[in-house]
Amino acid sequence: GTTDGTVTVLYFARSAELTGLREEELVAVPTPISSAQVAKLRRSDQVAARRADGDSSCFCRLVALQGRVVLAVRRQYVTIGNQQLSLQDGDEVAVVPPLSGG
Amino acid sequence: GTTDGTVTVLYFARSAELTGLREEELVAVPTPISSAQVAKLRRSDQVAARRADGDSSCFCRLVALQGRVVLAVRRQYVTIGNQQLSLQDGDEVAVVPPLSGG
Amino acid sequence: MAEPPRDVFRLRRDWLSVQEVVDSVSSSRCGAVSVFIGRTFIILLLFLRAGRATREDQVEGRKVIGLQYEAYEAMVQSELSRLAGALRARWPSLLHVCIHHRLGWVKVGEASIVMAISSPHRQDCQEAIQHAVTQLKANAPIWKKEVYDSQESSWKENSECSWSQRGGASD
Amino acid sequence: MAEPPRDVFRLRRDWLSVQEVVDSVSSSRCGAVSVFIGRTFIILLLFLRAGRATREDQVEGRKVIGLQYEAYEAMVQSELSRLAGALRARWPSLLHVCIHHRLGWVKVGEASIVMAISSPHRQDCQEAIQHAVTQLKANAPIWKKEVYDSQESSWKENSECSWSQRGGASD
Repeated sequence: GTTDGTVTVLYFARSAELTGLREEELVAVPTPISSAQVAKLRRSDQVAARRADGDSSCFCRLVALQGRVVLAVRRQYVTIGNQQLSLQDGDEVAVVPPLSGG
Repeated sequence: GTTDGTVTVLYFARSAELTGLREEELVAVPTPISSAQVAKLRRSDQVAARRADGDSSCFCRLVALQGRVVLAVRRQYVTIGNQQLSLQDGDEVAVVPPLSGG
Repeated sequence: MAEPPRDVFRLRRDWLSVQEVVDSVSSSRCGAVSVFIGRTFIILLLFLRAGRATREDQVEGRKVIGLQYEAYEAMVQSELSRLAGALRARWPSLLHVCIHHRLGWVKVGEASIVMAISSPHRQDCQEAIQHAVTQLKANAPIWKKEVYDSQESSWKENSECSWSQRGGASD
Repeated sequence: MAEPPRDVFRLRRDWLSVQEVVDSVSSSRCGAVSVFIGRTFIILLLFLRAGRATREDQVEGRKVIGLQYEAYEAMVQSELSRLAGALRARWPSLLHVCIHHRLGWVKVGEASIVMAISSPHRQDCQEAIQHAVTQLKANAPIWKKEVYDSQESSWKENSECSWSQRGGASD
């Protein structure tokens, strides 16, 4: 199935710079879904890819992070992989580059 | 021999309370002298002892410290024992009860 | 009469007051307060100018003029609450925990983080604060960019963060 | 251009300012400042009133209302200089060391000691400050008397002091 409503994707630091976005809303997200698939859901990249030549690679911009990125789903860290997630309307997913607080 | 001038003995905290003194000057102190002998040199106790009945025990008041005391000779800690010290005119000797700074 | 433990976390865009953080953890029941202050310091990066002959290597310095911080603010609160809970589980004597962290532009020399922990005896709060700083660097969703006098900038990565390039190293 | 290391030791009869101590160790070259604040806390001593029947043991409390500090001031300076030298030998990256300690009457809740150490990286100053507090308690000729609301008082002894009753124990 897919989510009824929207899932908000948040970008920070280098992931915000690379996507040019702070935040976007996704609709009708498949669920359950693996965290690796979530990482490819970003609409901005899908749009950019479609506009270019239908390239199905959605990871074009964040590739600069070279795998050094995790997600935070409902404010819990989730590594990008095969882990299955159930997303719901209103969920918040963040694309989290390496931390540098302190 | 003995020192030409004076040696100042300083008392702090419980050692000051027990002797009733903050400071006293000793003259003609034997030198070299063991740290144990220095600990017995205090004039106030000698006077008190003479006044009473010639009791030669000079450690009467500080006995309450039950050995938990060291000296500081020229601002260096010296445990009370057989260690030989050369005292000179103007030297400062402190009677140092257990520390409680911090 | 027991004073309930307090966890105080603030993300602030203005100057951090050490006294305010210390006051937040003060208690007549606590004999010890440990404080950690993290600040920006000047790094002189030396690099070779590309294309120059090796004999005349042009060494240039660039200086950090400040830091730009940002955070996933809501998640900072939840991560720090989790962190405080873990500290209290490991050091049950801890009383109050207070963390102030800067966001936005921070000039060189200004504190970017001030953390204080109180406990009856010093060993507990001293051990806890070392652990807390490490865990904050590993888990609090906060990012900083060093900005140089050359107008360049670069996002930093804590070695404590498990998915950083330096991940797993100890700092 | 190198900033010479500073050792600042003060024995003060008035309120200690954490900010002042932190400012004393601040440097644009230092990424980390560790601070330790020692305070008096309320101890409720429970004791049995002598001569009462065990069934009706009368428990009384007495409360610390404050502390009276005194010091061998000149020797405090020499011992703290020695301590700072030992710290720098063990952690060569340390920049500044500042210790303010109260003398005279200190009310419950007021800081009796504030210590700060700065270094480029946090691990050095955090380790050094733990060691410094232990060494200060072991060697600085400073004494405190707890004064109770019952008008009684008692001289305290640091377990870190090798000639105390509790000597050799770790606190």
